[in-house]
Amino acid sequence: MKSSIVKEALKYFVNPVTEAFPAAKPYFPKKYRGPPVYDQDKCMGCTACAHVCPADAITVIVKDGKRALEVWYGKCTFCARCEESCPVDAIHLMEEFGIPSEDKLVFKSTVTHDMVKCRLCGKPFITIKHAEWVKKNLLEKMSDVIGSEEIDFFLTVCRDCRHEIENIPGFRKLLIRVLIKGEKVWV
Amino acid sequence: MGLKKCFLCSLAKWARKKSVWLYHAPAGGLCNGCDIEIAAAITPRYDVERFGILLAPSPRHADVILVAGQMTKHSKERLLRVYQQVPEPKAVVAIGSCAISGNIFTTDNYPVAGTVDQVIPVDVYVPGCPPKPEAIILGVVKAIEKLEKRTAESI
Amino acid sequence: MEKVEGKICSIPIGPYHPALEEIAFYKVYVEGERIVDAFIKPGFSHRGIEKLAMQRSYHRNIQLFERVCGICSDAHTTAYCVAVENCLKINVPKRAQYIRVVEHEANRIHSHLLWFGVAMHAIGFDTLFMHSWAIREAIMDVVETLTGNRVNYSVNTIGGVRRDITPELAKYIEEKLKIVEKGTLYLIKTVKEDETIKARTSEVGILTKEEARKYCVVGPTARASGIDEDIRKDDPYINYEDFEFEVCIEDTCDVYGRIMVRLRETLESIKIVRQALKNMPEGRLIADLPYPFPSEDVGRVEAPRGELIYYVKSNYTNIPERVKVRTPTFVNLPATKPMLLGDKLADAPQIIISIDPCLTCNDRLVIVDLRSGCEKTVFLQDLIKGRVKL
Amino acid sequence: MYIVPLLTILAEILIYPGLMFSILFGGIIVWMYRKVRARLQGRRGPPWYQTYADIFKLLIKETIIPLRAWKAGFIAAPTISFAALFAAILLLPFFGRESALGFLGDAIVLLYLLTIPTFALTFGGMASGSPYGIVGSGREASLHVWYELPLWLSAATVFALANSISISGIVEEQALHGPFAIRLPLAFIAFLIAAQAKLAKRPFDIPHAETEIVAGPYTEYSGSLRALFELSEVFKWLAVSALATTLFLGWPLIGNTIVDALIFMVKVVFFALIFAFIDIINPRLRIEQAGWPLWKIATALALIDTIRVYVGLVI
Repeated sequence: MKSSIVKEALKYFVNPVTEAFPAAKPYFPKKYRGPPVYDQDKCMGCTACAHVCPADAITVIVKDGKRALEVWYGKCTFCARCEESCPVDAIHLMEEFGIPSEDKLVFKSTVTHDMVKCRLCGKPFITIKHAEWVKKNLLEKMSDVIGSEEIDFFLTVCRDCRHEIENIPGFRKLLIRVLIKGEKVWV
Repeated sequence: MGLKKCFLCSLAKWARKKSVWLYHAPAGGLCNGCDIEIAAAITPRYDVERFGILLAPSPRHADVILVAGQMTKHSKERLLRVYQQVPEPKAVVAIGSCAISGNIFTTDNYPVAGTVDQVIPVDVYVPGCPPKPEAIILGVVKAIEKLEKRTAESI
Repeated sequence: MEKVEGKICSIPIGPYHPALEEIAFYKVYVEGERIVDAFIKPGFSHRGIEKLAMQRSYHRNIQLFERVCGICSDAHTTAYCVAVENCLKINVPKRAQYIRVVEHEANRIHSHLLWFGVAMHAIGFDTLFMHSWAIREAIMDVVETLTGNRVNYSVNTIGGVRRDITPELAKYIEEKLKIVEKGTLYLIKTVKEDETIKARTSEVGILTKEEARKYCVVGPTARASGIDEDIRKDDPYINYEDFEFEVCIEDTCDVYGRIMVRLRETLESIKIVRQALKNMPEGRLIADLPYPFPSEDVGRVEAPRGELIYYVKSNYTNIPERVKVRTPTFVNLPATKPMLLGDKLADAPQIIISIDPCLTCNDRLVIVDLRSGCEKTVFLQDLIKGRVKL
Repeated sequence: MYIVPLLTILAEILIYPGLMFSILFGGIIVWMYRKVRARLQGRRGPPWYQTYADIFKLLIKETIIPLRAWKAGFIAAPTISFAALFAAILLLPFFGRESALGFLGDAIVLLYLLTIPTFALTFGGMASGSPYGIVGSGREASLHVWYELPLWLSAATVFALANSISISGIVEEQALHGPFAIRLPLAFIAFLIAAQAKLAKRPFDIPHAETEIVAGPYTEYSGSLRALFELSEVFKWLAVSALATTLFLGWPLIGNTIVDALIFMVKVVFFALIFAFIDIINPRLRIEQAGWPLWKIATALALIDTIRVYVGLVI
């Protein structure tokens, strides 16, 4: 009547399946989705991660001419979409669980970047590293259309000011050229 | 007298450390993810009973309340009542991102009544969506440390 | 306990009750120990997901719908992705579909074993509860290795999947499946030969075939009442037409039947995973995505609890105009009332559990019920207040 | 002159079979139950000091008395339960042959004392004013009706065969003519079933069925009152196992008090493990299903042996 459960229970009696947790390290698979951390060296502050984050766990703060990206595990869904979307692999999910704490604000990984100030209005709008990366990529992919000086101009003028410049015919032509050529590259 | 008091104090500290009963109170809007991980913590692979941790059925027996999930307007008062039913000394562990910050459900949506720590005082936060059972165990251990501190203060 | 009328008393079950994983409120009216009426009030975990979904882009919604329910998280994302793919006419690569099948069935195995443990806990059989959860850890390892998290898989994306199954991983899954299969066979054998489980569960919570049709129950609850319905067979999605499996039907119409249906389904799921791993085609993982255009469609999925329907309406933006969810618990929950009537109070928890109520699934929809004039709930007033503020 | 017997009695009450020993030994028994349960479920289980830690922690915790509860009854119930079981332990033959406060007819008193905790628990559940407590109390009372008859019948069979109603008489009779577990096998089985119900372990843990009525009568108890109930639980394990030993397995009696006491303890542990094992491999029965094994099977078995004894068929 109860033979199979008794047999199984006795089998478990001899070998319990409990892991020796505090002593032994818990099982983590190779691509475990733990808390995301930034790599200060690789990150260029493009905020792609903040755009895709489903829970808005990544916040972008611009203060004193510096841009700070901050991921708060307290709001994170551990979906690895930031890791996927990062163009330079600067954010990755640790193979580790979040350590419990008495303060909820300690679950953080922050990265700060110096920013370029707009040449016209003086407002910081892009990080230096991001600007360099964009320049490098543009030169690689469409150096025939656009010169390095022109790129420099674009990357030192903020979006609001650029809108105003677009009304100047010469620049507008250049912009159209870049956009037509760039369509395949950017999308 | 002093020695006896000290002995009893250390005994009390020891007992609080070695015997912790949990009460699992879901805070309204939850996805069950954290709840099944809490349940998994009592099952063979993790087995919290070896640390003296039990899942108590009634809040009256509990030392530590595990709160998981997003606080909704509907369940706010019920959770507060559960909290008041737990005898002192008690500690609250907020489990998962939802309990800490509202996670993906945000804190300004219409059925949501903020985070857990706006309603009851939370002692330990366990991040994760959901946290691994190991993290939950570590969180409870942290709560026990806090209880111990409180015991030391009260004596 | 309060007296209602004559000998009839009402006993509350919940909202915080050890038998219920999530919070819900059942008021059971009893005459002695016999239940004469029942009142079910869900809605504690309403989080306004559908409203949130209308403010987020298609891709960000995936993670949102995953958190509708943590137990059938894969079913929800699959249904949402299938709905969006149907809506926007995306052809998903076959390899992606097969990987989805593996995850979908792993999810079902984990959900059914979990449910079996909880059902055994409801009748006080803690040993089997522990054993079934010990077996479940094997499939949890598979899930964790496959997706990187134990509960929220986050692998489905619109047009495909985000993770690949390598040959080593396939071998690992095969190994773990052997453990799960052995364990499930043991559970079936134990349930069959144990007289006390039978005494406790058979002829309890009866839902006859006619009643089941009347209440439109879905999933294992319907199959335990002898209704042959399974979306995987009836309306194959994610390439289910390629797989051979049996639809498990029991005609006992009681809790025992529901246990057996779920356990047998676990074996069928193992079979499907093996087929998928064996016949895994080569190819891409994600299809090219078009720009959104106005359209609408539904995605139907056989979640572990039954038929799950997502309705998606799109427009020219990258935010869906409307997403509507019909979860299995929404149709199964009203059916607990005829099950409860005439049974003993001691059986109430296991009857409620026998439909595998996933109230977190359910509670997005309950707003309609609450709006129809339940004064007891603060909810409605808060809603109005919120609107006034806006 | 009188100080020596007084001190002896005091020592008996406070140290050996009394407070200190029974808490220590009972704690070990409860720990063994939990450990065996954990191991058979595939877990590792609690450390050996778990029961003491639990009880001590509950003792120093805040005690809440609910507004709805009847205060006097709420406090009296655990105290009565604890006191009755403590008295019962003093009557059990922890010296091998003799108990601490043995007298003629103490077996009857012992069985009565073991009945009191049930009433106390019922009373406490009713006094707590929670719906779960009231339902639990009702179940406790009806379960009491189910198991009391087979328990008393099998005990009466033992009394009749031993031709004695004193504990030491029963033990001596067994030491001379072999244990009653062999001479009265059916009554023995009946007693085991009834004792399982008395301990309120599976399949009869209906009064405090966790998933149905939270913790039954215990639901509203917290702090030191709950600790008293927990202590009663410990004593109950000890008393019921020791009762089974006394009534049915009093056989090897060497004569040396220390050796006899040790043998007695081993037997108590043996019975506790039997109860634990039955608890582990069974689900909970419904309250009306519990009547079937208790009234039909156990009572019938005990009755057969009673008749055998009265007819004189027992060797």
